[in-house]
Amino acid sequence: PRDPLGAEFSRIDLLRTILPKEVLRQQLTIERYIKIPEEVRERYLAIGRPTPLLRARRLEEYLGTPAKIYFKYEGATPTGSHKINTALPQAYFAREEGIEHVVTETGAGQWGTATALSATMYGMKSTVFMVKVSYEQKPMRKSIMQLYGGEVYPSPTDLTEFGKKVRKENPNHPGSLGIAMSEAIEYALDHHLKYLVGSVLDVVILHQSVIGQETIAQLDELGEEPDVLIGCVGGGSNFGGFSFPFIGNGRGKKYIAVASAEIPKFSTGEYKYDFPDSAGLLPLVKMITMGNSYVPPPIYAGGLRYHGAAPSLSLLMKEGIVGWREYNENQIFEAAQMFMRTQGIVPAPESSHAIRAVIEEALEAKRANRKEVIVFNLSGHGLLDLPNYDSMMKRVTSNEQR
Amino acid sequence: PRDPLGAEFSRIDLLRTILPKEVLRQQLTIERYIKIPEEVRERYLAIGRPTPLLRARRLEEYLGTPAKIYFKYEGATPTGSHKINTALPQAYFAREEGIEHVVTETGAGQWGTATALSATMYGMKSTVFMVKVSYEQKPMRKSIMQLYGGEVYPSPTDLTEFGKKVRKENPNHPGSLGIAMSEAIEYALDHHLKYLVGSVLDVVILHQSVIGQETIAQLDELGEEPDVLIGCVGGGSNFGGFSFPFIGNGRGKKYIAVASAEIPKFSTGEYKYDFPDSAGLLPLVKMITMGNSYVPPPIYAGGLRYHGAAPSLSLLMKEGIVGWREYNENQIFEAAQMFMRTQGIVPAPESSHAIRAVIEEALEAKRANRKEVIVFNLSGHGLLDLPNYDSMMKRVTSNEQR
Amino acid sequence: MLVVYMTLGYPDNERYLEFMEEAVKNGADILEIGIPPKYAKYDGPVIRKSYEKVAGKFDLWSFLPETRKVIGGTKAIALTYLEDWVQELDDFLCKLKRAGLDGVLFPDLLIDFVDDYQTYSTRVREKGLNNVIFTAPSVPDKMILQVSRQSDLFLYYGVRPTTGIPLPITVSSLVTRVRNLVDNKLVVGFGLSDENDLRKALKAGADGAAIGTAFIQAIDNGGVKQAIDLVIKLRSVLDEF
Amino acid sequence: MLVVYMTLGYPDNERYLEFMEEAVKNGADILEIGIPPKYAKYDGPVIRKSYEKVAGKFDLWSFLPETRKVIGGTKAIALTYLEDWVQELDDFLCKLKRAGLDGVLFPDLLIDFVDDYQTYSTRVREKGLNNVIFTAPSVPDKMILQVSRQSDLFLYYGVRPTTGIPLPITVSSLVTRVRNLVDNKLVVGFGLSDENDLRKALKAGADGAAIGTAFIQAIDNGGVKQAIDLVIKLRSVLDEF
Repeated sequence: PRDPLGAEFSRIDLLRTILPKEVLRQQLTIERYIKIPEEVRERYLAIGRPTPLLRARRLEEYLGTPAKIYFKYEGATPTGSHKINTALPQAYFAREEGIEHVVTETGAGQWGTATALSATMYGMKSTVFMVKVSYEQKPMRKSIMQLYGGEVYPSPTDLTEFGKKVRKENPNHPGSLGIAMSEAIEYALDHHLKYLVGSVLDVVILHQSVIGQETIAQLDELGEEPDVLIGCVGGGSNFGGFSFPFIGNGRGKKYIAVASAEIPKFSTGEYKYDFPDSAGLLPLVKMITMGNSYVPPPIYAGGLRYHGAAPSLSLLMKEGIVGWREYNENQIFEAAQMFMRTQGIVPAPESSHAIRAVIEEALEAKRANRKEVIVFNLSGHGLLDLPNYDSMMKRVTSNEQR
Repeated sequence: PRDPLGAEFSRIDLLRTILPKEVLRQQLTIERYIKIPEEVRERYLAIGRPTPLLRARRLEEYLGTPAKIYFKYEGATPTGSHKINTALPQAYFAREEGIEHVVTETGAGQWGTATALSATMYGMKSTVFMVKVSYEQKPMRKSIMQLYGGEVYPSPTDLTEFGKKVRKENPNHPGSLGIAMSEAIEYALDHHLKYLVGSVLDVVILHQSVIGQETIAQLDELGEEPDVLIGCVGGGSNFGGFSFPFIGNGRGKKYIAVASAEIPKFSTGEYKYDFPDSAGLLPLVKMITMGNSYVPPPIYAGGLRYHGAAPSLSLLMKEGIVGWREYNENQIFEAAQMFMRTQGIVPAPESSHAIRAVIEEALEAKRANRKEVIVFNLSGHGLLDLPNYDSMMKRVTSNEQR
Repeated sequence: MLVVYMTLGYPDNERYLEFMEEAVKNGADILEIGIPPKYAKYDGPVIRKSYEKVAGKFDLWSFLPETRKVIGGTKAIALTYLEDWVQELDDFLCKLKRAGLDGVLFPDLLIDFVDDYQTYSTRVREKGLNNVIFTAPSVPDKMILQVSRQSDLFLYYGVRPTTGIPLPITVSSLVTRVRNLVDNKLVVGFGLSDENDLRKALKAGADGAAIGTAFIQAIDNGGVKQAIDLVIKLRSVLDEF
Repeated sequence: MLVVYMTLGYPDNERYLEFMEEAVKNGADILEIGIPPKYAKYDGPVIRKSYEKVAGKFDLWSFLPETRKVIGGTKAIALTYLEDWVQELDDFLCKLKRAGLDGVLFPDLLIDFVDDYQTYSTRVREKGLNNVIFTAPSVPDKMILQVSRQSDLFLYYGVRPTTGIPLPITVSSLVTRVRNLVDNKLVVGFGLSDENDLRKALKAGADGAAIGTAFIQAIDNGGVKQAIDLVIKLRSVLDEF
C-alpha cells in the first residue's frame, strides 16, 4: 500500500484509526497460518460452518460429462453468502477492543447483512450506509439488516459532511458504493467507531480462507484430488479465500477467476497502483483495475460491479498462475437456470459466473473425454435476487421471441 | 375418509383419477416403514439431505436456560422448507407412471415451489395455480417457480369452469386456497394430469417422516435423548413428519403442536368429519377443524392459515398424546427476532410459532432448573417472507411508540 | 367362504329374490343383505346408488322375511349402519331376529362408536344374533385382536376405505397382518371382485371374500343371469384354495 | 548497528550538519541521508513533510559533500527512489560517489523494478558504491534469500508498509522469519522507534535498527539536542544486546 502523491492526509494512517487493531495486524502479517480465535470458531459453528461440499451429480448427468463437479456451498450460511466469514472475526476483534458500535457501507446488501448479524452476535450496534438506489430497490435487504438490529441509512445522507455535499449538488443522487464508503469512514471517524471492510484487503481473504481450508479437508475425506478450481471475482475475497489454500499447498492444476463481461477488468484492466475505493480514502494498492473512477454499468450481479481485483489475486494472475474468464448476463442466466433446474439451488447472479465457467470446463472435459475433478465456490444463494432473475428471464424470453 | 352424504360424485374415486397410483397406495398402506426408492434418495442427497441438526447455543445463553435446544433445519433445502420432502417422491411416482405433467395449487408459494422443482428434477412440466393475491404480493415466489420451469397462473383463472364461474361473479376476486385447489383438480381431470398434494394426507406425513427419522439418527449420534419435541402446524405434515417417528418409537416425553392464535383451531376447533379442502372436492376426514368454510384472517404465516389438522395428528391430540399451544403475531415476531439475533437464521413466520413455544419451554426449564433437551423443527427459512417481517416490525414499532 | 352381498330389493323385489335363491344354489356360503341407510358413509357410489333406487319400494319388516323363504338354511346377516338404529337398538335387533336373519354387521361400529363397541356387541349377542364385526386397515393391531374375540361367524376385514372402488392397495400385506393377529375365519371385502386381488387375499390366508358392488354391476349389465355367472366364477376361484 | 536517518538539509542546512556530526559522536554506526524524491511512495507523512520543507533549499551536488566533512569516516548511504534516477542512473551513481557517499538504498527497487533488480545492483557496485537492498514482509522468502547476496553493509528490512506510522504488527515473528533466511547483518526499520518494538526486533535476531521519523519529530519538538538525546537512548538500548 502507498499513500498517493501529494496526499493531504495519510491513508495508511487512516487505517490505524478506523480498523480494529487486530484486523490491521492480520492485514500486515506474514504468518502462513493464523489460528481462528475460539470465540470466532464457536460462531462459525453456530452459523452452520463447515458449509457443505456437495456434488452436482444432476448437472453432470445433464451435461453428460465424465468430469466430477463439486461445489462448496457458502449460501448455506444464514446471511446467504461468504461475507459472514470475515464479518464475524472483524466484529469479534472490534468487540475485544471494547468497541460497542461498528459501521460499514453496502451496495447490493450482502456485506451489510453479514455486518449487521455479526455485530449483533457480539452484542454491538451497527450502522450501515446502503447505496440509496439499492435501499429503494432491495427493501428486503434493508429489512433483514434491520431485523438483525442494524441501523440502515440510504446513502447519500445528511449524517456526514460528504453526504451533505453530494445531496446539495444533487438532492436526488442515487448514491454509489464509493459515496457510501466515504460516508461510512467519515461517520466512523466522527463517532470514534470502527469500520468493517468487506473485500479486497489481504485480511479479508485471510478470513475467507476458511472456505478453501474446509474444502480441502472435505475433498480429502472423499478421497478426491481436485484438478480445476473455479470462483467468481468481485473484489476477489471469495475467490481468494477459496483458491489460495489450494494454490499455496500445491493442490489443483488450474485456477479460474471469473468476472463479468460487462465489467471486463481482466480483459481490459491495467495492472497498476490504484485506490481500492472510488473516493480515494484508502491507500493505493497495486492491482488489476479499470480505474477507481470507472463507473460500472448496472448489472444484476451487483457484487461484481467493482473496478479492481485484490492485489494478491492480481499478482497471481499477472504471474500466470490464475487464469480468467468473463461472461455476459445472457450467458450467466443460462448457466443459472441450468443449475437451478438440475440442482435446485438458486445461485446468486455473482456465483452464476463461476457456474458458467464450470459448465464450459465440464463440456471441454466431455469433448476430450477427461475424467477431471472440477470444484467451484458457490459463494451465495440468489433467493434475495429473485427480482433480478425475473427481469433477466423476461429479457431473455423477449429476446427469444424476436 | 368418507364421501359426503348425497354426493354427486365419489371423492374417494376422484383420488384414484388425480393422484399417482403409488401415492394413493402409500396413503392406504399399513406398513410401519416404507423404503424410500433409490431414485428419491438420490434426489434427497442432491438437495442437501440430511438437513443439519443444529444446537441453538446462543439462544440458550441468551435465555440463560439449563435446557439444551436443538433444531432440525429444513430451511437448508433449496426450496427453503420441508415441502420438497414429499414433492420429490410424489413427482417421482408420477413420472414412473409415465406422467409428463403435474399440477397443483399454492397459497403462499412454498408448496408450489417444491412442486415446480421436483417436477423439473424428474423431467416433467408443472402447472401451479397460485392464489391471485399471493401471486401479486409475492412476485418472488412466482419468479422462483418460473425459474424452476413451472407454469404459474393467478387463480381464479379462465382455464377452468370453476375459475370462470368465480370470475364471472367477481372479476376482481382475490382468490383463495380452496378455489386454487378446485382449479388445480379440475385442470388435472380435464387434461389427464396428476395432482400433487401438499399436506394433511397420511402419505404426505409418511414422506415428511424423513425429518424425524434423520433427527433421531442425529440425536443418537450426539448421544442426546430428547425430552420435548416441538413443531408448528398448518395441515400437520411438518409436525407429523418430525414428531411421529419419535412418538412411534417411544422417544421423547412431551410433544407440542403449535398453531396460530389468529386461527385458533386447537382451542376452538371441533373434532369431526370435514372436508380437507374448502371446495369439498376431497373425501371427508375426521379431524380437528374450524369448518371447511372458515375464512382465516390474513396473517403473515400463510402456511398456518388452514382450517384443520391432519386426521392422524388430530387423533393423537384427542388422545392427549400431543399437546398444543397457540400464539399471536406479536408473540411470534418477538420470538423470530430473538432467534435471528442469536442464531442468525431468519425463520419462516410459520416456524416462528414453534420457536415461541421453545422459548417458553426453555424459560420454564430455567425456573424449574431442569436440564431437559428440547428439539424443534425449523420447517423453513423466512428469506422470502422478509416483506412480511418488515410489516410486522413496523407495526410492533408503532405499537411501542404509542 | 363366499359372502354374497346384495342390497335388499335390488334391482326390484322379484329379481332380488331370484338372485338370492340362485346365489345359494351356486355356492354362496353366507348372504349379506344391505338395508338402505340414511347415509351410506363407507359405501362406494355403486352401492349408494342401489340404495337410492330401492328406497321406498318395500316395507322393510314385511319384505325382509321373504329372503329367508328362498335361501333355506343358509346364514344371512344384515348390513346396515348403527347410526340409524342406535336410538332403538333393542327393538331393531328383535325385529331382525324375527325377520329370520342370523346376524348383523355394522360398518360404522368401530369407526364412529369405538368407545362403546363392547356394549353394542353384547346387545347383539343377547338378542340371539351373530355379531359380525367390521374392521379395517386403519384399526390398530391391539383393537383388531380385542374385537376379533367378539366377532361371530367370521371377522370382516374391509381392505379399502370404501366399497367398489379399486383403489391401489397391497392386498397381501394388508391381509397377512390380520391373519397373523386373529384366529377367526377371515373374510375380506371392499373392492375385492378383481380376481388377482382375490387370489392374493386367499394366498395371504383369508378364508373368504365378501363381494357386493360387482353383483350389482352384473345385474345392471346383464341381469340376474350375469350376476349368478359371477357367483359361479368366484366360487371356483375360492375352491382353488 | 544503529542506522540514523535524516532528510538532507533538515530542518535547515546548518542544523542538519550539526545533527549528523553529533549523531556520529553519540553512537550512530551508519548514516542514511534522505534525498528528496518527486514522490515518496513508501514514506509516511512526517518524512514526506520533511522533504517538502527542504525542497529547493540547496543544490544537491554541492551540499551533499558537506555531510562527509562532519561525519569523518562513518559510512553514509543515500536513500532515494530509483524511479527519479533510472533514466540517468550511471551519472547519478558517479555523482554520489564523488559527493563522498559510501552507498545507496532504493526503497522502490524490489517493488517497482523487481524484474531488473540484479542489473541495477550490479551497476551500483560497478560504480564502487555499496548496494544496500531494501526488503519488506511482502517480499517472498525465495527473493529475500536471493537479494540478500547482493546487499552490502547490511540488509534493510522495513517491517511496516510505510515509515513513521505505528501500525500494529508482530515484530518478533516478522524479524525471526528473515533472520532464519539470511546471513547478512540485518537492520530493521519503518516505525521502529518504539523501545518495545526495538527490543523485540533485537531479541529476534536483528543486528540493528534504522530510525528516521523519530529524529525528525525530535528536532521539530526540541531541536537537535532532543534528537541527539534520542540517539543516545537508542544506542543504549542497542548496547543491551
